[in-house]
Amino acid sequence: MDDVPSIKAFELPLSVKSNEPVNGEYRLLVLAAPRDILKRCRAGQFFHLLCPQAGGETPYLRRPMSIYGFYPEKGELHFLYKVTGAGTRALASLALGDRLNVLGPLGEPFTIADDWQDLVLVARGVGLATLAPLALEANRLGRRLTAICSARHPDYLMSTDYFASLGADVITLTDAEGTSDLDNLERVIEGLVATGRADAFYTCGSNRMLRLLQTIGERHGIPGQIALEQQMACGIGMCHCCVRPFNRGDRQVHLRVCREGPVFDMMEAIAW
Amino acid sequence: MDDVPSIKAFELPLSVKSNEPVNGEYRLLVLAAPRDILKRCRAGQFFHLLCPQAGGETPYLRRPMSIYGFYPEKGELHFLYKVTGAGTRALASLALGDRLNVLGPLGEPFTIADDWQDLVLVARGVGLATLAPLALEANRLGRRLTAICSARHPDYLMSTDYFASLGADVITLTDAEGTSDLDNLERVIEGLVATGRADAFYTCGSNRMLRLLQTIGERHGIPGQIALEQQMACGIGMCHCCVRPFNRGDRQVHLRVCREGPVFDMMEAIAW
Amino acid sequence: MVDLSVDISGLKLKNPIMPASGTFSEDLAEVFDLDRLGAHVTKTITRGWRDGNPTPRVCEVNGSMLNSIGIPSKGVGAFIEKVVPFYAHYETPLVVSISGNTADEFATLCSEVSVPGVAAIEVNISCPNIEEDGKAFAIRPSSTHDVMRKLRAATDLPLWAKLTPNTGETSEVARAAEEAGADALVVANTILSMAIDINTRRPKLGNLMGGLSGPSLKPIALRMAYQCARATSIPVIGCGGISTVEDVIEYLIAGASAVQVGTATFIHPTIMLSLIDGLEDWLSNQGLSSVKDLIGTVIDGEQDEAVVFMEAAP
Amino acid sequence: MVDLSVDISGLKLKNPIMPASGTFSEDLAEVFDLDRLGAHVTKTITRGWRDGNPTPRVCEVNGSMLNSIGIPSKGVGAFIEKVVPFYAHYETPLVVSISGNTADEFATLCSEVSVPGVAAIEVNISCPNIEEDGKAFAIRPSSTHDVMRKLRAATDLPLWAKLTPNTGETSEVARAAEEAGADALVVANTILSMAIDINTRRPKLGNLMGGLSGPSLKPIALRMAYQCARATSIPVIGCGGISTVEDVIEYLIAGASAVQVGTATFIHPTIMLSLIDGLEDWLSNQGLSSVKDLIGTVIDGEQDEAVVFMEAAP
Ligand SMILES: Cc1cc2nc3c(=O)[nH]c(=O)nc-3n(C[C@H](O)[C@H](O)[C@H](O)COP(=O)(O)OP(=O)(O)OC[C@H]3O[C@@H](n4cnc5c(N)ncnc54)[C@H](O)[C@@H]3O)c2cc1C
Ligand SMILES: Cc1cc2nc3c(=O)[nH]c(=O)nc-3n(C[C@H](O)[C@H](O)[C@H](O)COP(=O)(O)OP(=O)(O)OC[C@H]3O[C@@H](n4cnc5c(N)ncnc54)[C@H](O)[C@@H]3O)c2cc1C
Ligand SMILES: Cc1cc2nc3c(=O)[nH]c(=O)nc-3n(C[C@H](O)[C@H](O)[C@H](O)COP(=O)(O)O)c2cc1C
Ligand SMILES: Cc1cc2nc3c(=O)[nH]c(=O)nc-3n(C[C@H](O)[C@H](O)[C@H](O)COP(=O)(O)O)c2cc1C
Ligand code: FES
Ligand code: FES
Repeated sequence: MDDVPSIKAFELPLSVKSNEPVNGEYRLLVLAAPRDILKRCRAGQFFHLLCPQAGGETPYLRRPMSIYGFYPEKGELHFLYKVTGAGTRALASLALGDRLNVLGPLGEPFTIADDWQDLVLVARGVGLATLAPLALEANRLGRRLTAICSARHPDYLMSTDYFASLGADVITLTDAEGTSDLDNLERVIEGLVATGRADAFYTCGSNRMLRLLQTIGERHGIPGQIALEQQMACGIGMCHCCVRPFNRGDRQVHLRVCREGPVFDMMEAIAW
Repeated sequence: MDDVPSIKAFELPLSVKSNEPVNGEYRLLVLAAPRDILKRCRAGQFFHLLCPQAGGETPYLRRPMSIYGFYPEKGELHFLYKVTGAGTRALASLALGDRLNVLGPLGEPFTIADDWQDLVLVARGVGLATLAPLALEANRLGRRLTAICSARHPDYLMSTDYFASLGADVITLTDAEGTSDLDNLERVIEGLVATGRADAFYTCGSNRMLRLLQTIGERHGIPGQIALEQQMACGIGMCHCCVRPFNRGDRQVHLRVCREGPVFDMMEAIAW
Repeated sequence: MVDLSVDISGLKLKNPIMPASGTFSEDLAEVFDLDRLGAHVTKTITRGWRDGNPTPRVCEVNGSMLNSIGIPSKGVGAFIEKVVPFYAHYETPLVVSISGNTADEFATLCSEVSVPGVAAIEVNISCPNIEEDGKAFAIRPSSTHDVMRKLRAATDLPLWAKLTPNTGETSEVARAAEEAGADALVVANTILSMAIDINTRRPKLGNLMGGLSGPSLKPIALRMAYQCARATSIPVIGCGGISTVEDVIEYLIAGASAVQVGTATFIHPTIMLSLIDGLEDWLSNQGLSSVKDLIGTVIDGEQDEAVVFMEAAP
Repeated sequence: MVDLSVDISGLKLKNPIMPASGTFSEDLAEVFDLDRLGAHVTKTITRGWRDGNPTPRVCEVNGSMLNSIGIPSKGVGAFIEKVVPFYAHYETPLVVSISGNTADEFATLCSEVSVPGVAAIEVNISCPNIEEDGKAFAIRPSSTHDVMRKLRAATDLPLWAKLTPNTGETSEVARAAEEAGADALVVANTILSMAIDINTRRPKLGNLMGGLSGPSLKPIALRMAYQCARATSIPVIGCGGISTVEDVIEYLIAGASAVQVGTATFIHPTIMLSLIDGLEDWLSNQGLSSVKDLIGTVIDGEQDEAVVFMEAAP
């Protein structure tokens, strides 16, 4: 029996090391995880979490959550999440020592091509959770990284210290300061392009940012990758519920966010 | 708007004062309850308990439970229960201060006719939970009570001290000692009849005991009452799921255990 | 002040919340003031005496329940003598649920219960009947049409037809009932189900099989309520799995003009009151002055008939 | 040693646990060794390319789910080229699920997929089809019979007919499939349902409605599996809401010779392995040496046909 795929995704009950608010909107969940699982993790991949019963609610389907950090040395797996509904409310109820059943690592990670020396990461809100581990990888590979972090208010900016500690240039834009509008974002990015600091873009989530980056990318021939979200049932490619349309040549194709993604070619992605 | 029934049953979230094992098989649940509700309680009535989610199980329907004790002075409502399935397992998980949603008091209580001076109570196992408050009532009315308590083993005899403290004569019969067989029970009861100590019988639950008491009752013209069990949905008479057959004259009628019962005329009851 | 009143083909209800047949009775008056309800709906009665099914008659299944009560009935005489006068103490209109083994017996009963004090008749055409090899009338459009015509001829009172989910022809059955003169549709009754005790290997219900009700039924009954509202122009009364105010709102948005609450009353006997209050609060928070502004407001785009009226999962 | 093997009309399976169509694919090989399963059942394919339905394609309902995936398909060519060879690496037999818009197209596909490496063909006659005004073939006995006859003529491989719960004629449909040559019945597919987001007032599924699967479906599908086992003499493969070993046992007692596990795999991708192990343990604790000794052992007394084959809740 050759040619049979090897086992890559694992269903594991992991125990909670901590689960604390990061600011008003986000929480950081730290799980104790086996080293060999952590070594398989890559930036951009996700886990599919089986949220517990809590407060009379019983979330049924698993919830996909990007790997925010994976630390084989410490044996830790980190998730940064925003409480939005029954599943994330249940996650927020987890206490030290509780078990959380996770499935992963899943999906295709970000890639950094050999000739991408200067990376630009553009993120807003919880998108930071997805992009943060990319900074670690860029650092490991000795690439330069500019992290453009956008938020409603300076208080809600997260991970900027983290990016800075990994040697990234951090640019913060906030609604409160009036610096996060698209026009300003375009000026900032064009500035990076002009100074040769943009070989590739990495982004996720926001429709408007995607459109802007696609325009700039096309203008200057700069490639990029985007991490996308879609509702998921199985998380491993079986059910086809998580598809999104993409442009491939002159055809539109449907690809599974859990399987061909969640990281896709930025130019092929279709704004929604 | 006259002739409209008055409110008699209440849906209330009560808080747990204690919930301790009584012996290997039974637990005593003590709830804090409002005085006016407790004053409405009568021996033989029951509450319908909304068991919580526990250990991944979610009991759906309410569970009927006899009033084991009601103490308006102390503001306490007692249940004695045996853990048998999902609902009672969930009850066992209740801790001090937890809330339990109860509905009641429900059903028709035991009655003690004016000319019943010498009462005989025959109970086995969890049936004691149902018959115990009758002892209190007998004591209040100044009637003499003989409590015949049967169990698998002397360790599982419950409430005998309680009966004794209310002035009852307590007779214990156990399988372990070989005293609980029907023949012996019959001898014991006939002894009571012979000495004029049996104006009425009270029992519950066991088929074989019912048959025996009906035979003895018929033989000597002694009346009695029996508390019966049946699966329940609504608990208040609406759904007709809890019926049992009874002999009424030469007809068989179906009566609702939650409404016409759980206490019925012993002679009309049909062994099953 | 939010206006909660709705109009079911001429019968005005002060609010759209009423009990489902078989999950309500005079006994509930010992728990709360029944005059707060939009309508009173009785357990189905038959003409003659009936015993109902063997016990056990209920069991739990995964956060919902099965029942095979059957239709124990004291007969129409006892009903008119005892039950109708009881409800005369209330202002809330009385809806009497009836059933029959044959279309003619059904129609006779229909005229017999058309007495003062009865505001509308709910015809339970969703339990097995002997003329149709054990199928409910409401499984097929043709048998629905036949029985509804006879029932229509038997009374001048408003006729509510209660449909079954045990069919592959929901829209056709709904249209047949409308054509034959139904004034409203109650959607729906329970769906035939089974549970077996693996230790004893016996069915958990004495009658082998029974009807599923409670939360598990909701997505099915909601779909039917939507389809019936789109298929006909008579009011639809949604029923199935309602246990929260969100469920009520979902049915109203789907096109139901009112709802019936069944199993949830077994879990929380006062739930209908909470639903009335909760609906009023929600409407007022949304700035809506009348519940009528919510009914049928589902945004279903330009779906073609083939999708709206499909009968199997895509 | 407990013998878990079962025989589905000549096709021997090493155990009675297999995936349900649409909830399984090659991708699961990255989670566990697929050779442990009793059979492999593919997602339904169509002859030509299909895109599937608009998103969102799934939503949660009260501990269960709705889906309106539709049948995205790369067509039969790609299937035979890529998918069939993949499964050739395994000993477990491959069951291919197919569907068609018309009976003739369906039959053509049936003969096209009758290739080496395919052990049986599951015909999904439970999704809406255009010849029957959007009804699934399996809603009616007549359309079931017609399509099954053509399918039967198109292949010599074992034919499994997958039935729908969206019918009021379960037993008749089962008998029609048997008469027309089905070798086994898969009971059942999802039941048409709906959910609406009350905040946006939009259906939660892009396709308006979808199929209910998971625990809520179990009592309905179990009832159908029981009825089909009683109505026919071909093997029944139970499917619907199975998520514990007790569920598997319940289906087997009801008369199913094997079971398919769908939605539960989304919750626990390795659940089928636990079910195989759990079944073996349970049988051995009960002192049973073969799973065959469990099949159909429900104690249903002397129920008359009218009760066994009834189609509405009593
Ligand atoms: C690959 C991927 C990575 C993600 N990473 C993160 C992360 O690192 N941090 C974070 O806070 N969130 C992340 N999300 C979004 C996260 O999955 C949702 O916020 C979460 O599922 C919401 O569940 P709920 O029960 O709290 O909300 P509800 O709205 O009650 O959820 C209802 C259903 O919709 C689904 N759903 C709701 N929102 C989303 C969404 N945005 N994407 C996919 N499914 C959704 C849920 O999974 C559930 O099935 C990610 C999503 C994807 C697809
Ligand atoms: C009027 C009345 C008074 C009762 N008083 C007591 C008491 O004081 N102490 C005590 O320990 N038990 C008492 N019982 C029995 C008690 O209701 C059951 O033990 C309990 O419902 C079991 O629930 P479960 O979920 O633990 O068991 P499961 O077996 O999982 O229950 C499954 C279903 O069957 C029902 N059921 C199971 N056994 C019984 C039963 N014997 N009677 C009625 N329904 C049943 C449950 O309510 C539930 O709906 C009484 C029953 C009745 C009818
Ligand atoms: C115990 C019980 C008895 C019922 N009896 C009847 C009945 O006599 N007539 C009828 O039309 N429906 C009857 N039903 C069905 C309900 O009226 C209702 O249609 C169904 O339970 C779905 O609603 P729910 O999920 O809110 O309970 C009964 C349901 C239950 C649970
Ligand atoms: C996401 C999803 C996709 C499905 N696709 C198909 C399909 O292509 N063909 C089919 O016959 N059944 C399909 N089904 C139905 C399942 O095979 C099964 O009959 C149903 O889900 C009930 O089983 P369950 O409750 O174990 O999931 C699908 C079910 C789900 C949840
Ligand atoms: S979530 Fe199932 S295929 Fe992506
Ligand atoms: S439990 Fe409903 S009538 Fe007794």
